[in-house]
Amino acid sequence: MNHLPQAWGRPRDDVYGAYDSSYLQNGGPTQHTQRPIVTGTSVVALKFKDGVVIAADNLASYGSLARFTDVKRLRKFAETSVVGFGGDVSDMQYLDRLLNSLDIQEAYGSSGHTLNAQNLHTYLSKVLYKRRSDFNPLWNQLLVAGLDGESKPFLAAADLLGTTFSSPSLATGYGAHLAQPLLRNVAPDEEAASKLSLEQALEAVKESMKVLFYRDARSMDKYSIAVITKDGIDLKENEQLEKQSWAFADQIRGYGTQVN
Amino acid sequence: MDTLVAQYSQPMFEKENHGEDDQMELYQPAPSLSLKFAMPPVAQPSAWLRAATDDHANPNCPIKIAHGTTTLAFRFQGGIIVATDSRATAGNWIASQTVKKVIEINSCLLGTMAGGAADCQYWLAYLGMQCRLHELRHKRRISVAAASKILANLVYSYKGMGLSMGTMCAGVTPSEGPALYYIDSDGTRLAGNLFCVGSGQTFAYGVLDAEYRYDLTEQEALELGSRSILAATHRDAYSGGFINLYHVKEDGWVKHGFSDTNPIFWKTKLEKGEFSNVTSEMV
Amino acid sequence: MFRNNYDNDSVTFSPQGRIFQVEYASEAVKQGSVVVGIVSKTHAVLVALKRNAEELSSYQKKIIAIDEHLGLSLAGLASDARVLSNFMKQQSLSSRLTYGRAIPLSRLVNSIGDRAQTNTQHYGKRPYGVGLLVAGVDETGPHLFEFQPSGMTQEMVACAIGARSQMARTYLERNLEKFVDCGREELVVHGLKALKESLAQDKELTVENCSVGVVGIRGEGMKAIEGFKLFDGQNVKQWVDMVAEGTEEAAEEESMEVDS
Amino acid sequence: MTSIGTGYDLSNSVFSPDGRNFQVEYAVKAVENGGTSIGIRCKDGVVLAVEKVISSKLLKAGANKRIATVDRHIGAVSSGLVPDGRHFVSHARDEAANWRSVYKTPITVKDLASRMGGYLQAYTLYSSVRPFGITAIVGGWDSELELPVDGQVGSGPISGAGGKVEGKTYGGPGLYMIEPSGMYWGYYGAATGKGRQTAKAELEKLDLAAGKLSLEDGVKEAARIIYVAHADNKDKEFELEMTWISNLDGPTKGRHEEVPKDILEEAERLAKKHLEGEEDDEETKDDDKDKMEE
Amino acid sequence: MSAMFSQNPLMNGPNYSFNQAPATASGGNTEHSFYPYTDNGGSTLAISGNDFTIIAGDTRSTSGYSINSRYSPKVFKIGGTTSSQDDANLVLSVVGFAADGEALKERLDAIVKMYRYQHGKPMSVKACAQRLSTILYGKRFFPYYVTAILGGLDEEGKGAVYSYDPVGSYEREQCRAAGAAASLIMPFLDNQVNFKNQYIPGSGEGHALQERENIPLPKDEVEDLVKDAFDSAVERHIEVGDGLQMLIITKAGIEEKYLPLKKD
Repeated sequence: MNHLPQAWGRPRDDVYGAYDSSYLQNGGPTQHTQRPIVTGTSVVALKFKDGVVIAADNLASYGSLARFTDVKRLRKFAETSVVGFGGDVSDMQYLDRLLNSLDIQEAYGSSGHTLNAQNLHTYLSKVLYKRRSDFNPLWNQLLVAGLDGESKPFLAAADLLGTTFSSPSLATGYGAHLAQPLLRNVAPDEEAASKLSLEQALEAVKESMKVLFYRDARSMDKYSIAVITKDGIDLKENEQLEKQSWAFADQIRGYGTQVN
Repeated sequence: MDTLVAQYSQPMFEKENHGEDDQMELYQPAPSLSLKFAMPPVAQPSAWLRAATDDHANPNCPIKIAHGTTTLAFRFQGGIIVATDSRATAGNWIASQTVKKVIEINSCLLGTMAGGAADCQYWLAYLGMQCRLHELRHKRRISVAAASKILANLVYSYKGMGLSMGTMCAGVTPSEGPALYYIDSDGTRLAGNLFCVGSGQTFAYGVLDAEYRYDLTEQEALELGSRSILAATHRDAYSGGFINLYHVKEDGWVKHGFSDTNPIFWKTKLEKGEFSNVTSEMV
Repeated sequence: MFRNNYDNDSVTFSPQGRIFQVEYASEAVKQGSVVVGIVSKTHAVLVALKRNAEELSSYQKKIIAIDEHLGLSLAGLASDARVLSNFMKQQSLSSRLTYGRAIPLSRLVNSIGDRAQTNTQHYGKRPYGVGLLVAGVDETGPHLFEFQPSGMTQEMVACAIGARSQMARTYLERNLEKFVDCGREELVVHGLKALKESLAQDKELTVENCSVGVVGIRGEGMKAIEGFKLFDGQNVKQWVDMVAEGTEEAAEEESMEVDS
Repeated sequence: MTSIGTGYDLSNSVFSPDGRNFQVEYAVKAVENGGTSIGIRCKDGVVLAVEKVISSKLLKAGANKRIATVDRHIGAVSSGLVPDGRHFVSHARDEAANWRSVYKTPITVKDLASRMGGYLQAYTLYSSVRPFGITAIVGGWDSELELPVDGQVGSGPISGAGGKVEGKTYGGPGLYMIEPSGMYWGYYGAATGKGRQTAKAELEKLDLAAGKLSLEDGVKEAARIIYVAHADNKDKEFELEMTWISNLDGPTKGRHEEVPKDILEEAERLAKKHLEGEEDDEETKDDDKDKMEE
Repeated sequence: MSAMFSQNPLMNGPNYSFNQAPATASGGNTEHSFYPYTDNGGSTLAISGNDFTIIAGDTRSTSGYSINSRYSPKVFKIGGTTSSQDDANLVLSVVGFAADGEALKERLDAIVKMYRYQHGKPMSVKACAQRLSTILYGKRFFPYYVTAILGGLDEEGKGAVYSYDPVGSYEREQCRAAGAAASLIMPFLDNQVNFKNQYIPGSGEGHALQERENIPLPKDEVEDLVKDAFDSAVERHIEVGDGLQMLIITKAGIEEKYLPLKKD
């Protein structure tokens, strides 16, 4: 301990070694296991009056390389919930197996499944938080979509640190910047979301996927989209973005050779 | 045999469950102050901890632990005077102006708090527990020497891990008379007549050394303790708030107020003519 | 008592394939004072007879609340029950922590059943000397389970265990059809009547020696449950008075009114 | 049982001079007192059935299931000490889950039987434990298609074999019975418990080895056999519990599920009818006999 | 000269005879690792009165400059027997890293529930305050990145507020603001709740001016103060806004109020 007044009570360099701020940095070289390698980009989701719409494209990138083009990042859980994964693909696969194992265990009981989307989200956030506390994070941002204990639409997010939050519309990665404003436009609050029809919600989500494809360099025009309602899950894994218009591209200045 | 089998056939989801420790914690009827601490799972926990919490080396560090202080204690013919300020700082932010830095371990033993506020509170509470156990086991009060040694040994075992604590144990026992010990988180334990501890220690020493005599009267001693803290709060930015004043006597300690420094400062200046570097004009 | 060679421990089968230690443990249940449980479409109740060691001592605790949605009553070694109830409390807390969900009753009961079974298959352990009735509600409605020292757990419509419980069981069997449509008050009265059947000659039901635990559902879903509540002392007076001798007929009518 | 009382039967893991492990034999006695369980391996699925003797009127009807799901595609039932059966199932589930976490694919019925056989055998090795007081029947359907590995995200190569051999078939029904000694065999039709002798006799009549019995008929046969086996024990009431696993095209899509209520009731109706018919037959037969004797 | 007073400790003087300026690590093998914290912004506030305690927090959750959610509560009831916590008697607010906050809340809640199960009575605020301190200190070397405030009514029925640093030092106070806008709200509270730097007009000249007597405020005034404090904080801090959640603890139980805040 330092006894000099201006640093009283603080650690001494000769005892503790020099102050090493690299522990605080996010950038810089990191350990091999502690950084995502093959990644998926945004997941977007929006609640509507009977359920939730969730979508993610089918791309897994290796840095700037569009490495795998048929990666399904929306995973079903027990025909009642869908988890959308952004971030590291291997960690996503691990979580998928974990959920598989949980699903089997749940089915043992005679009363059958009782884990709803809300329970699932709680469980996943606990897993993520435990892993971050072990400094062995599962490098994902995920959205859990489904219905809660009262059969109302449920949508919540969890990330590699275990942070959780819920909102009428959610988007991870670039989606948080590009898609979220569009979604908040149609559903600024829970009340507005509870009035949305399925068609409106689908349109808003598809529009968001399109905008993301325009501007997110790590995205793709082939995507998966799921609608979760009381009646079950309607998951389509091979959708194509429609009615794209690149007219705006003309107007873009300041990139590549077009300097002004 | 089952434990052996379990090692190989545990289902996957069970590996991601909460730690057993967390669950055990719920079982304890009266969870005592334990010596089990969660450690960051890195090779150099102390360096990691420092990166996250050392607000001196990095004012922008994320976690700011409450710090800072001036505390003092001295022996005189009538017992021991213990005085502290009451400010806690987290970085440059004054986290509190009302911290009670004198910790009443029991009716006859006081501890002071400088450095990490939580470290002091926790370990002095732990010491209090040990002292009580000592009393129950041996049917007499623990000596100040023994108490301070428990504390010193304890923090010494955590040396290098990032504790920050500078404390004084003051007490009067029949066997020792007035006894005063200084203990810090390096494991140092010293007996002495007077100590000042904390970021404002030099300023307090200045006043205390100049005026200290063993044969001070009780009134003089209290006044000196208070005046020394006042000097420190005046010159040390990390000290301030209130002056917390205690007098430890053979039959226990007596509290002599928790008084705002501001009126005391002006009283000292205006009535005694000290602090003449400060103007009292209110323009 | 007659001794044989096969009753020294719980890891030895008799030539008939019996395990005497486990059967002896079941005898310990019969040493405990009687407890009764009944379940209807909407409620599950536990009713227990408390004993005091001597005139001036306090009455033992026969019913323990475990969580919002369940409680148990015990007959036999109270300290063994304590171990099991702590374990159940921990399991139910852990389910709420991990999934944000009230633990399904059958799963909880099975977990103590499995624990008890282990004690009957390994040397150096002894079977639990206690029987439990576990009453609660979960997503599939109200339930009542019986737990036996052998690790056997069974779901019941009504049950009585403990000293002289055969009389209570006879009462329950006789009135079995009535229980399904009973309201909460009626169910408690039936429980007390069954309890009364098992009383020793010179004993009476009093507010001192009765405990009642009630749990039920108010409507659909887990949000609308009537949490497990324990009634003791003056709080059981209304019911004890109803089944008091001589007023039985009146009570019958009264209780009918309550429910209608 | 001449050696009873000579002391070699007091501890598990001890051989008697004539090479028997009495504790295991006594465990078999416990099995023989339990309700009858059977399993039938049909050409397109497996049926499991158990006779649940009702010990008390206070039991909730239809609750207290005795046939458990081990993994999505495997079920298990046992006769003997019920809590031991639960121990068996809980370990089987652990084994199945462990298999998945190692191989990322469902365990086959055969492998599960092998692992559980090993587990039960271990309980005959030590004096600190006792053998399982159950005989368990494990039945399931190993997927006939090559399943995606757990956690697989893509759909594999769009064209070409991609490492898959054209025309190769996989999987099929599996039925195994595991005894307290740890010994296990594969069966076409398995029976254990109190009524095993009768049930075995009935099973043998079905010519299961020919592989012609359909799952739907299997359900009816299973119900009938349980009813017939119970006939020796008529004074006690019982409840029939049945589950089945079909192939991927069948009614359960390769999963272990309870037999739907309507099918179960129909099978029970037929079983009862058969039983009444049989009684009539017997009576007439008796009459015949009498006549012949005359 | 300005270096003498700069906030940069590297240049912070005066220097002593041997070099004390903290050196920054350079070269050699340094371990880089995953950074387990983030700051989710927001602010909380607690004020105790004679027979009530109010704990409030905004409901915005942020990461960096983006808003995660506009309704993410920071104030929680603790230790009730039901899942809705209807019969709780304690309130905890946490601000900082939300996942740590959530973990802390659940841990405390489980412990308080277990206490009730084992002792058959609810935990007192005082006991809970001490227990919370030891929970936080248990993570002394890997701290919870949260500032917690615990509120309830003490044995005499008076409002009690306990405030904590991330590793568990705590203190009972009249009022406390924590989180992103603590530095905006706390001075306001010092003045409006503790009447700091308020003097009685005409009570004397210069230094003889009498301080305004410190009297506990009534509930409705405190509610207004809380609202004003947050309205002001929202104006000047980007991480605060969207909604104000207020839990008011009185003898009758805990009342929850939700008021909108500006959403820009």
